[in-house]
Amino acid sequence: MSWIDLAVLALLGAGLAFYAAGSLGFLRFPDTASRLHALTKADNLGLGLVALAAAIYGGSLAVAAKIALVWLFAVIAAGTTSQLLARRARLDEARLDDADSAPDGGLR
Amino acid sequence: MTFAFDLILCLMILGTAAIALFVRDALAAIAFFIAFGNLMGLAWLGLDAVNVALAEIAIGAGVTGVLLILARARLLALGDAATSTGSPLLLRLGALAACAGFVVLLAAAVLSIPPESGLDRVVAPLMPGLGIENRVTGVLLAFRAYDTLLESFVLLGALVAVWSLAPAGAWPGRPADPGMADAPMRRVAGTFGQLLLPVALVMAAYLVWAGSDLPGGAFQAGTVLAGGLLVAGMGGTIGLPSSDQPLLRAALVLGPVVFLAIGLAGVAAGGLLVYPAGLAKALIVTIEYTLFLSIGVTLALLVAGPPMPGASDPDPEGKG
Amino acid sequence: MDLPLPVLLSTGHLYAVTGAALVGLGLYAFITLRHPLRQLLAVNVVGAGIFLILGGLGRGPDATDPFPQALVITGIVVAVALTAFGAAMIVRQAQTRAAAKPAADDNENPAP
Amino acid sequence: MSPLDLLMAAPLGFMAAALMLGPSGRWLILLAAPLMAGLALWLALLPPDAAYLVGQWDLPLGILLRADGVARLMILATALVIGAVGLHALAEPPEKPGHAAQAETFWPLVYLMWAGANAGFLTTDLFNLYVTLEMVSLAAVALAAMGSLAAALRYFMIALLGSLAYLLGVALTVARYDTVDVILLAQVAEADLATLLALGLMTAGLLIKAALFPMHGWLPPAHAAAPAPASALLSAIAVKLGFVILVRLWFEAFAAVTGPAALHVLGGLGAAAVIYGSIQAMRQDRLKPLVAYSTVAQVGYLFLAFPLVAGTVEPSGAWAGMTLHGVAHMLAKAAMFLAAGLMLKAVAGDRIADLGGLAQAMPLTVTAFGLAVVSLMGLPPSGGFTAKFLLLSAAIEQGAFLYAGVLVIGGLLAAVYLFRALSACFAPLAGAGPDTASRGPVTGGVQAVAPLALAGLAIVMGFAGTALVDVSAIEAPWATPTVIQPEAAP
Repeated sequence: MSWIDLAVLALLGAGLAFYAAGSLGFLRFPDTASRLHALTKADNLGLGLVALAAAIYGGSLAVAAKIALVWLFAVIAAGTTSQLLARRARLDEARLDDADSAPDGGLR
Repeated sequence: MTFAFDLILCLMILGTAAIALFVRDALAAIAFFIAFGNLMGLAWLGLDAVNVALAEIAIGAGVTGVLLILARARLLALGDAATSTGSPLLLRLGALAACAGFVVLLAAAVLSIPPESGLDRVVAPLMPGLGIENRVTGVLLAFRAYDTLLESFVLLGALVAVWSLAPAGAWPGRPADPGMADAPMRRVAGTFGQLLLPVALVMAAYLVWAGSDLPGGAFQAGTVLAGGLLVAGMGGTIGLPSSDQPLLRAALVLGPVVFLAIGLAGVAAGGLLVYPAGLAKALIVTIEYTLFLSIGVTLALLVAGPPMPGASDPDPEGKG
Repeated sequence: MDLPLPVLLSTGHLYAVTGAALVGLGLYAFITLRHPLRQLLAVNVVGAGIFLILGGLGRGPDATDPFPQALVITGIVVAVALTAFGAAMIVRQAQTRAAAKPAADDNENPAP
Repeated sequence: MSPLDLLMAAPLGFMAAALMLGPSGRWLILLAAPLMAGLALWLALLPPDAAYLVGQWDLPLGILLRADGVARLMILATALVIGAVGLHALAEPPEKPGHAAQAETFWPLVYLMWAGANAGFLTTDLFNLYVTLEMVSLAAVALAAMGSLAAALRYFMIALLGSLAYLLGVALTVARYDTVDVILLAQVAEADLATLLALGLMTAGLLIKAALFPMHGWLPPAHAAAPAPASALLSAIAVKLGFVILVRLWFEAFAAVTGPAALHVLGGLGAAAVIYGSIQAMRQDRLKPLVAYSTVAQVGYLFLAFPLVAGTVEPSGAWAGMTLHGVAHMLAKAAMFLAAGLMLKAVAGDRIADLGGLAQAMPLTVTAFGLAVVSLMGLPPSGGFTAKFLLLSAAIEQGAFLYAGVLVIGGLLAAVYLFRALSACFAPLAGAGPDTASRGPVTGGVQAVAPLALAGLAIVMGFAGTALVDVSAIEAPWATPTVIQPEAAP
């Protein structure tokens, strides 16, 4: 096993650990904001590590550049959706505070 | 990939499918359906069918998922939560027995057929004549181009069918705005849309080009374009077009009509959809580029739904 | 760590049998579910199962047949076209029902 | 150029053109109707072995288009029906009042159905047939939705299930034989589990599309509620494609696999459909459901013919009877739905009892209805008579007296329910109701001529009997062991 293989394995392992931590937080945290916190922070890092591992494993600059692009857009998309989710959660909470019996409207 | 991986994947596919089908809440069902679609994409990768994996994830999970979420949201606005309600026990037992028996029969039939890539041997020697490498593209746009031609009109016809549902007084008009109602959310989505739309266009164009030799093609690329258009539409980056805009209509029919015209022009070379020697790749790429544009716009409008009354848009720019 | 199972079941058969199970699962859901949107979802699961049968049985020892792959892509596009139309009809039906709630539903009566 | 491709390409071109032209796209039918009729006639006159491979790609990979007798007759009838229905719809708007979207989208949908039907009748490829089936079903559901969304949604769901069953059968066939071509399958098909299951699934799916009893449940509400031109297309075209694919499956691709028992199941269902549909039609007191249930009964004859075709070594009579019945039903039923639409509009009601006095007020339309009745009942000298006569003689010849009995009883029952509707038109106007004024003579525009022409053609068919029997035998699977011998792939 070469040093490159070892590095790939280490990066993959670390990435998966962050994913696992993120998922655990998503399941265990009490409210939307902290769940998002767990997901975005841990998963972005996890994805980055896995992408890095894949880029090294791919072994060419072109592949690495493509993977970097994929990672970049995944991060931007994740950031956008968590913004939207957080906003939605705040709106829902505000509405629930206003009236206890507010019906659920729109995309939860 | 190892057999253990395939086995776990298959079990996960069945599990997500079961949850998607039987969970009470409609949104959870759709979320699991999207997860199911993505796992199906992995299954296609496991089968070494990258073209199908792209199509399944983009169309089967992506577009279908957005469609269902939007439909569910519109139903919910009318007070219909689309929750699954139980049917009579007798019906369920009968259906269970019938379906279980059917699965056993079907599985027995499936297992009686040895898996083999029989037609690959027929396709492979024909590929050099086309000048492209991707065999699936070869089947879709040469050997079975007739199916694909008709299918492009099915997609167009589905949009016409959706449009026919427009209520009285809404025609010609715009679909109901699928965008975010809340201003800050709209801004966030809008910024993302401004970034995504040009990238989606470049990405889609690349997918078509790559589709000649690598996995990809008009349908996968069209879906990427549709995704970009939809995200941009949700953020208000582009306005939804009115159904009677000539430019829009032209964008919709362009791909199918170019395909049909090239097919008929083949008559000069010997018959319907015959590509003259040496021109095959050029013609296939021409068809794919026009088709991808039309597919993208059609899919986006299919998701948006029929024109609705009072669905006027703040910034009516055309698209397409 | 390959299991000895591949001797009993090839990869192609594994996916094809999974497809068969999906067909059955979707069919059961189609029969027992009442809401048309959920039935539409069930139909999509059945479709995915059929495609998996096609793909699995086209999986040779060293290549996957491009012919069923192309059929599957065609099938996926047809499926999304029909799903879009079906979803639009379901929403429109709910809208007409909601609009006509006080009066009789004019869509229930045949056109004169 | 050959009509084999133009018959598919021209309607698709018209569909795109109609979309580009918007509301004025409706006028395209003035060009399309004669053009398509000409192409269909050209097809009918082609040499018997007219066929070609799309893109010159050999089987098993490619797709073969072939003009056999069934295709020639069905395409000609399709051209006549859609042409007449289109001209009728030009004069008599098909949409609900105020539904501009329906008025505009009606036309592209009609062209889509036209292209799908023609392509489906011509192809010998089972997967290609799936795509054409979806073209026709999609257009059919959308047209039905113009009348009743609820009925159309029900139709849609059940048709989707039928499509999937058919697709699953095709998938098994591809995997088992590495081909989906009817002609190649005929040479290699064996009666093993996968094949039988595939045939069963495809048959079940197509029986739904063809609305054979007991899978007919979706048809009466959808056909009865749709606007008259749409009902005419649904009953005449949409149902027939499923039937033609079944003919391809049972008498060609899997002829070696099907046994007499299975054929008698289809024949038995057909016989049950004749009786059940007729009884239901008698129980209706509204006109359009009556006509729709008559379709359920008439579809039964098509399948009643299956064991008769298979039960003899010289099936040309039964075969022609089956094919001509399909054609005569297309013409007569389209005429009947168009006439019924005009009659119900004139009386502003939907009950048979409302029809009083119409014979004086709109003689052309009532004549069209009457001629359609003659053909549907199978009275001489109509196309329906020729078809039923051929089927009846085949049944008697084979000693299949049960089927012969159903043929006779079905005709009698049709007489009962159709005459009830017809005689209501001749009844004196019941009282001087407020709508008496609206029963003034209707000007005999295109809308009145179209059903009359179709019904007239259904009658005239009876005089062209032998010629049509000859056409129906072209390239029939039993006639020659297929003239086209596709080369084995390299």
